[in-house]
Amino acid sequence: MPVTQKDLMIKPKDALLKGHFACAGCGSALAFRHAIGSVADKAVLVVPASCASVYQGSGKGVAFNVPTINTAFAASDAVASGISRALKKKGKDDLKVIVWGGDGSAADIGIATEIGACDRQENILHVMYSNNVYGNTGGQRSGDTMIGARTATTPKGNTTPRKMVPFIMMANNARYVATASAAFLEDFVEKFQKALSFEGFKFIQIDISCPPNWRAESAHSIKISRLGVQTGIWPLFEWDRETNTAILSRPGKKYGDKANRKPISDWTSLQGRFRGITDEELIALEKDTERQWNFLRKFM
Amino acid sequence: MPVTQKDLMIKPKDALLKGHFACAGCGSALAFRHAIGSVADKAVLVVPASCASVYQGSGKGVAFNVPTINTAFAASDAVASGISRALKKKGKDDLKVIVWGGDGSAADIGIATEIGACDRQENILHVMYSNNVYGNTGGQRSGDTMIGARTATTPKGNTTPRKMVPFIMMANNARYVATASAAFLEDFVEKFQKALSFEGFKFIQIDISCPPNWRAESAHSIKISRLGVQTGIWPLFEWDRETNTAILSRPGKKYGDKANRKPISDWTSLQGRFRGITDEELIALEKDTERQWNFLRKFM
Amino acid sequence: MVVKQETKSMTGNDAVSYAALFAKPDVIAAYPITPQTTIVENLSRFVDEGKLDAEFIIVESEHSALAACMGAAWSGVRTFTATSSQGLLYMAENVFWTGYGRLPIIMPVVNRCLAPGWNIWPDFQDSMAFRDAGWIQMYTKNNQEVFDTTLQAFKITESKDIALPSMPCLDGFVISHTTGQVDLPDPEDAFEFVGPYDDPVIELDVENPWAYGSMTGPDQYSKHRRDLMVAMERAKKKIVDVHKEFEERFGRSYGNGLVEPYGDDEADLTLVTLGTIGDEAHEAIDRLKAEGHNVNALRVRTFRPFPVEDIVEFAKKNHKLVVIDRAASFGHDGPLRIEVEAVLKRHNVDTSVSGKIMGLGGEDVPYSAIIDLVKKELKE
Amino acid sequence: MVVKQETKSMTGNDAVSYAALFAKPDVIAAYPITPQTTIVENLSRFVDEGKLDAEFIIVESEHSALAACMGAAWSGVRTFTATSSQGLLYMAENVFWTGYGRLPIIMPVVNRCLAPGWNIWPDFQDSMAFRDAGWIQMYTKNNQEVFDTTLQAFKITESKDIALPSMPCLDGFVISHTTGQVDLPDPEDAFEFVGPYDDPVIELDVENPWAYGSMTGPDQYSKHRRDLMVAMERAKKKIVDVHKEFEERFGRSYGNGLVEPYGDDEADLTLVTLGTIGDEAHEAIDRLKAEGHNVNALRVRTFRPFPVEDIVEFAKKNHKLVVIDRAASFGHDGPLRIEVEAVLKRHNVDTSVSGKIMGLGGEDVPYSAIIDLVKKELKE
Amino acid sequence: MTEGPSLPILYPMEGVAGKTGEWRTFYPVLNPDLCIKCNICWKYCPDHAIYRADREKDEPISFDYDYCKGCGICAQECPKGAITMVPQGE
Amino acid sequence: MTEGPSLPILYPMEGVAGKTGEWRTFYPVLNPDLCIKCNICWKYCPDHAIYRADREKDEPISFDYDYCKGCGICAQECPKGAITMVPQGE
Amino acid sequence: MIEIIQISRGGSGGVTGAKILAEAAMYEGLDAQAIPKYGSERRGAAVEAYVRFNNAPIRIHSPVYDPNHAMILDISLLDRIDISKVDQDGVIVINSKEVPEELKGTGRKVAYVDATGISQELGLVLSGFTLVNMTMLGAFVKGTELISFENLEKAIRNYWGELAPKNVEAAKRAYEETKVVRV
Amino acid sequence: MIEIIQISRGGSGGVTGAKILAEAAMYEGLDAQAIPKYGSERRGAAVEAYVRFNNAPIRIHSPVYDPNHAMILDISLLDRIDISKVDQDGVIVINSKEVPEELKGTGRKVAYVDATGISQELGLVLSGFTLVNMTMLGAFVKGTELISFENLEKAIRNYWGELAPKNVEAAKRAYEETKVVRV
Ligand SMILES: Cc1ncc(C[n+]2csc(CCOP(=O)(O)OP(=O)(O)O)c2C)c(N)n1
Ligand SMILES: Cc1ncc(C[n+]2csc(CCOP(=O)(O)OP(=O)(O)O)c2C)c(N)n1
Ligand code: SF4
Ligand code: SF4
Ligand code: SF4
Ligand code: SF4
Ligand code: SF4
Ligand code: SF4
Ligand SMILES: [Mg+2]
Ligand SMILES: [Mg+2]
Repeated sequence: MPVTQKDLMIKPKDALLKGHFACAGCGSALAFRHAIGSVADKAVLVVPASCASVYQGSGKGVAFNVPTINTAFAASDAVASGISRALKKKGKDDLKVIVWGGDGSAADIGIATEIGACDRQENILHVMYSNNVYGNTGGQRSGDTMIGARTATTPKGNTTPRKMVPFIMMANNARYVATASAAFLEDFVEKFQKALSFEGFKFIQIDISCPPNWRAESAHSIKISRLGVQTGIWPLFEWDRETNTAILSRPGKKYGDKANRKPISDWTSLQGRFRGITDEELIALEKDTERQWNFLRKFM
Repeated sequence: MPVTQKDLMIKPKDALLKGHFACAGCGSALAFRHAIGSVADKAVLVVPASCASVYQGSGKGVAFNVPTINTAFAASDAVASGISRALKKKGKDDLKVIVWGGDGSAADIGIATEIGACDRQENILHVMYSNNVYGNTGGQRSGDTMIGARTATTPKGNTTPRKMVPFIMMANNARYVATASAAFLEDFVEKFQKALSFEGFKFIQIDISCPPNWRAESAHSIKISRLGVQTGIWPLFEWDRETNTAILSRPGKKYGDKANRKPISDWTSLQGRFRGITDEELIALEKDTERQWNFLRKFM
Repeated sequence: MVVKQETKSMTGNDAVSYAALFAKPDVIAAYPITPQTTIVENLSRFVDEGKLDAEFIIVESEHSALAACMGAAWSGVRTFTATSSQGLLYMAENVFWTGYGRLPIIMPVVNRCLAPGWNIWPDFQDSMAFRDAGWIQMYTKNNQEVFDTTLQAFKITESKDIALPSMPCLDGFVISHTTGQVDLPDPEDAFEFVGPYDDPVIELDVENPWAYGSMTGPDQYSKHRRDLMVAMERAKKKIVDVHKEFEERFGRSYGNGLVEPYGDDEADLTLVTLGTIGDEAHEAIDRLKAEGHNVNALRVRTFRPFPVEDIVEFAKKNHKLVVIDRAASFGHDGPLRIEVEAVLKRHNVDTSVSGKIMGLGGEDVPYSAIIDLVKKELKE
Repeated sequence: MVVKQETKSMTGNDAVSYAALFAKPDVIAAYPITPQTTIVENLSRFVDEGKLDAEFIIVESEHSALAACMGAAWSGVRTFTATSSQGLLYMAENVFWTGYGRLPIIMPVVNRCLAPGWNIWPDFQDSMAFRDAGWIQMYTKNNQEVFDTTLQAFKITESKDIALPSMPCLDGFVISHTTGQVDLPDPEDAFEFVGPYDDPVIELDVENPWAYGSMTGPDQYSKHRRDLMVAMERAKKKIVDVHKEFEERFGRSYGNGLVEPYGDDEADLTLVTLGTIGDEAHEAIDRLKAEGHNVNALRVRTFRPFPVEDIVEFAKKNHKLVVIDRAASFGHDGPLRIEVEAVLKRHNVDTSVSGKIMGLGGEDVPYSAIIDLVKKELKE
Repeated sequence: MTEGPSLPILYPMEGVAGKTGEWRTFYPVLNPDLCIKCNICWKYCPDHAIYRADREKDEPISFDYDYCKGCGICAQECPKGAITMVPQGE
Repeated sequence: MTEGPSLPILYPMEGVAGKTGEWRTFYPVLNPDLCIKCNICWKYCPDHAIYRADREKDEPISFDYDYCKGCGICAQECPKGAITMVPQGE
Repeated sequence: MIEIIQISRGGSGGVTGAKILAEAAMYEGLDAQAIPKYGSERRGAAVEAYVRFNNAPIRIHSPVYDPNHAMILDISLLDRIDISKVDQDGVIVINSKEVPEELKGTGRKVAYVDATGISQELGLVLSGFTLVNMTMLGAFVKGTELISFENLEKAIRNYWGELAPKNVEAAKRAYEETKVVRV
Repeated sequence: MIEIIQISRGGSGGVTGAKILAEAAMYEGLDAQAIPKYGSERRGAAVEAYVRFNNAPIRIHSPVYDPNHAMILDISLLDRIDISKVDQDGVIVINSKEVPEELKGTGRKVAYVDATGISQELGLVLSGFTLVNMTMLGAFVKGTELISFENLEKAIRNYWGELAPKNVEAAKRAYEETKVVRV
């Protein structure tokens, strides 16, 4: 059942308390607020090293209003597995064990742990919020950084293609895989709820804007995310093991057709991290984006 | 150009010297002999903890007649990256850096390292020989263990689906991905040579029989591998990033059609590890096999 | 009154497995590595056969093995794992996390040396590398002791006033794969000794949420570490108490649980040891005494917390300590020797100390080698 | 004759980066972690801007960072990486592998405490956990020293008669992120000092294949370890020599390179320290002396190999050592204190030793706290 | 229940980062006449700093200036341009 | 060149596991009359223990019994049934 | 030894300012140190930094507890600093059009300038944040007279390279417009 | 203390045999130990194992260097054992139809039996390997008289459970057919 903006307002309690440590305009905090908020009476969070370990707060208290376990960078999905099994043993499997982490853990250092949990079909949901960069440590390239992005470790522009974790999870036989965008929160929360309705390992990657690391106006946070979808940079889809079929999601459907897309430069031009991007880089970025669509199309 | 049995005989030097430590009938040693033998004057080997670290020998000398670096279990692809870069820096990039390891490193503990190297498009070839089990430590379940297999850690039969590393590498944008079988050595060596002709990260998984851990007659080693292909358990294919298309390989082509396949029980019945497999397990195994084919078909 | 027990023949790893079985952990996660493997295999068999009602998580690495146990520990259930050597190193980050985070996890370490070259034989280089990590470490001398110690470990570790993970250590192969006799209590008696884990050190709760391990400033941080230091101090007494309770119930003891003296109170030379070398030293001492030499021994059973007072007391009564280390802190000396020297210095004990590093990478340390060492030291 | 140098204002991490730049490594692989991050960023900038002709590998974890360097080291080229805290733990297996495998890698560790809770501030718990790992460890007191030490490390580590990896240590933030002055030589002079890496410790060769790190029995294994122990002993002299050569060329020194004494030869109380606390202690001592107290200090610059003889010599001339540790071996005491006590005991030095663990998790250790400690100790 | 160890645990509270309204350089101002009470601004505020509009009661949105960080998303996303960002102190 | 450290290095040699022919319980015996010199057995021997047949010279295959582990693959795979596995000692 | 505490808002360049000030002191022939206080600083959140100058090597690594001078880059942060800890003879350098009410009657030496105004006029604005760091350095050297403007300028030029002119200009204008008063 | 060395080929069950022997000794009221010598053992390769019995707790953990008795499960391995190290009064228990040539004239006590034959007759064959381990235990207790057949049987039954009968039978037959001679 589609989630409407109205449904977003119905939630058990605020999961993210006011006055948290996220930067102004943080898309990750926004996504957290709605998704975790929608299951805040049943959620158990596992958070690897990331901005989420910072924006939850420190010292005095935390802004996360649900049980939260902070883990080592590569440990989350295994910790979540242990929690899920322990809850099962205790007959508390109505609780939802959710990993909330960045692209660094999901795409890089923690991917073996994640694939392992997926392989075992652990009953957890991994939400990878991606700012395409190691945000917490100041913006170094991650496996999810796209071609052309200037990061602290690729000052002249990243040259390697984007690691598409959702595809890896599809190949790895996850129960459910979806992508989402902070600009389309209803769609995200719908997928989030749907994922939680399945037994097994579920994975959602949400594209969120990160004003400081993208060197963007915080006010453009949502606009950039929306353009990410509209330019085709970020395909919105769901894939289900049972059907082995990828379905484009309503807000992103028309961008499956290249003709409907806005030029990628609409998206890059709002972000300082793409300042100075060359034409060749832009072409390479477009090519890599097309590569992703081509992979996806195989499942459509 | 297809490799014939005759081509197998043309090789610079013996890569695997006689009197090595592999068990009688080991498919991994056999595959090594031909593949590495075909580039033995240019190969640099990186070997993670596995049977290959044992069958090379110990104490007095080694049976591997090429430079070999034994690494920690999860370290191979990163070590290979370092070697490849150093060779590049020294202008020796004609050498072929090859990771030769088992399913344990490739599918489990080392998969993040491997995906990382693939993401960076390091110029290396990873050959994962799979006996579907942690052979060296006595036969515990690995991520590549199939449903129904009795292993030391799944004495009543493994229940989780097989982790298909080749699919993960396709999803991860490797330069070239292929599967092979010890029963079809010409096909394997052809793919091996082809892989080495590409720049970037290449991946081949070869199905090899492991008599002790499969509780099988050593004499049946090749027969079982062949049946693996003929029953459809092990699809033989190549996938290339440029085409994003999977092509079934000649020796396995007809088994793409289920009608041509032998019953899976022909294959299981030769292996003690499947002794006592129930009908339900067999059905689940068939279903998981079909799942793999379905994934693959998306790319055909 | 000592309960009924049956003598069984089994390997050290079997003994560990039985202790775990009897303690009824709720969640087990482990990853195979020689020579720990058979523990994992035994436990998966127990679970598969329905002998043990536990969740068994077949993880993809040791980092995840311990992480999964940590997840279970945070959920307030009893957890168990085991590892060795490279596996212990591969989980290093979580080993420290568990210790500093006070998670009550029991993890026997089957001691094996560290690569390269690959070598599956025993020394203590692996567990010694974690002597700062906030874990209780007990080194055992034989199959019986490793069973007893693992059982005791649950009780010590899970006490809320201790809340320190435990690492019972057993020499790879020498204990793990060697068949010997173990007096096995009835599972019920063993479980009664351990007790249920019903007052968890920590337990997540959706009704009363908290966040664990968020960013911490120096103040809070050092408060936690001071508490850890103090808990280690308290653990000494706890180990002694649990050991005594164990003795009352099962009739076996190892010195006071911290150190095990052997031979006369006073001697010309005292061997200070860890692990099976301690057992072998007893053999050496008996033979040396038969030859008229006046020697005794002190086996350090508990290495963390380090039994400073017991070592000092024993040393005071003696004249010369000879420490045998089965590990080296490269660029200095054997860790046991260094720490023994330190405590004697600290407490102004005159007794001299010398030492030798033996048995690295599985080099055999027969009693004859110990006898030779003693004779050489007696001459000096 | 001392070469021309220019004083520049930079952070400690910048200083490390310049030392690496000047040594011209061929392969660099690193993974970001606060507070090491800016080193990685500087180096990727140098490479991207063409200032440094190196392969820079942006790995996906620290385990792989060191692994990639190991691969490069096996290929016979100069390699460099850096890490900190959790990152160091995450690469633990390879840290031991590198040390025991004698791979000449330079890896500054920007000291930061260990989780949980998350805390990015300095203590030495991270590098101390690797004191058995076969690495040379040198702790530095300021930006200048970390530059100098990193440069020296290449020369020491890559000597074929040493072949031990080096871990220059710098207090996180306190050095790494603090701007201070560094006298920077010309790149050519610096490179001339280090020299090219043209007689590699090891280099793979398709013409003459060998296998590295295959299965090894106890005999061969312990032979390698004994050689490692001996190389550590030799490294002491090497460190002194390279330090002297450095002094001749660049005009700077830190004691003899192993320990740096401060103040009079003899005093009522000697502070023994590591890292920036050593610098702060000098400040404290001057103030205490101004108040009429007779105190001096010994900063242990090289912790591995442990400068036994130098400490013993200095201690002999003094009456009371007070060791300040910025790490704890939980269940015993501070590692520096333990080792100092041990060597005094070993060498029958009467000088008394006491100690205090301070500054965990970034707790500030101002000179005033050191003064308080000294005054308290002087009363006792 | 015995007393437990000193654990690195924190409890939920509002304002862990203080009154984050202080971080602002611009602050959002509503023109209630333009507001159609669609609550889109509410939806997109990462800081929970907007009180929902209520169409039934004809109440427009309002801001929680204690915590609004002034990111400007609400102004950017408001379909009616009902929110303006004003420099702090003006 | 200075002398280097003691490194865990081994060099290639034949027979690292000794004469592995000792491991056999059965040994392969060729019936040369049946052999068509296709070398399939040679190809599949994991132990390199078969000397290739040479069709030109009309030489059939032969075995290197020093290293043949007696796995029986050659006998199993020979298309002509030209190889028989015989219990060791018979 | 001169010890300075600086407080600013994340995003306004305070940490860079402290660094440049240390470099300027170096040109003055002093040993100098700049210590940023890291934490979970965010754009807009308060950030402290410390600077020390000395004519002998500095061996102190602690934060500054008892500063000689204070620099306040944002007037709203005035109450975040315990002015009573600042040396009675020190200068309080503040970004303000006038002497802040809170300081009046304290007997303090105050150097104030409308750094925000100057920076904005010069277009020193990044993502909504006015970069007052260089501007305030001008005010600082004027107020304290510890460092010559030339050396400050040298440090600014060295750091900013091509972007130097605007930044030097900002410092220069502040240097000229800063009013130093005992209040 | 009685110390035994056993040599066998990987795949023939030697390690299990040593374990069961130790258990049998336990039933005899002795403290007993069985030490397999692990390495890169492979099916068919030589594998050593050691067994100790004692009437006091065994505190020795080393391999057996100077055995009282030797057990050779495969006659081709006879030359792998240094017979001179075996106690002169000990028994050499060997799987052989007759006294091996090499032992003749050594003055040794030899217990020999065609264990391979017995095992094969009973179908104790696994993947081409004849399992002579239980059979040889029968020969051992007969030859050395250290352990009663009853206790051996108990240990075999305990280990093999449902599969016990054949294995007991093998040991029994060997017990009966073993010839003990001084050669
Ligand atoms: C083993 C280890 N290595 C490195 C770090 C340092 N570290 C902490 S968070 C982080 C980056 C996180 O990036 P991402 O997962 O994308 O989350 P984000 O910060 O962008 O939200 C890094 C490198 C660490 N904590 N542990
Ligand atoms: C960190 C670490 N964990 C565990 C081990 C033990 N170990 C060595 S090889 C191996 C299994 C290897 O399995 P696989 O990769 O499938 O190779 P195979 O032995 O089957 O050839 C294991 C678990 C190790 N060496 N290092
Ligand atoms: S750095 Fe980016 S992802 Fe992290 S809190 Fe700030 S805006 Fe959010
Ligand atoms: S265990 Fe299997 S894979 Fe390993 S050497 Fe033996 S046959 Fe080969
Ligand atoms: S988005 Fe605009 S119109 Fe809609 S509720 Fe907010 S202020 Fe009103
Ligand atoms: S400016 Fe940003 S933080 Fe403030 S109310 Fe608008 S969206 Fe929320
Ligand atoms: S496979 Fe058979 S026919 Fe072919 S060469 Fe070998 S023995 Fe001859
Ligand atoms: S039996 Fe096996 S090892 Fe021997 S020759 Fe035939 S294939 Fe080779
Ligand atoms: Mg990120
Ligand atoms: Mg395998």
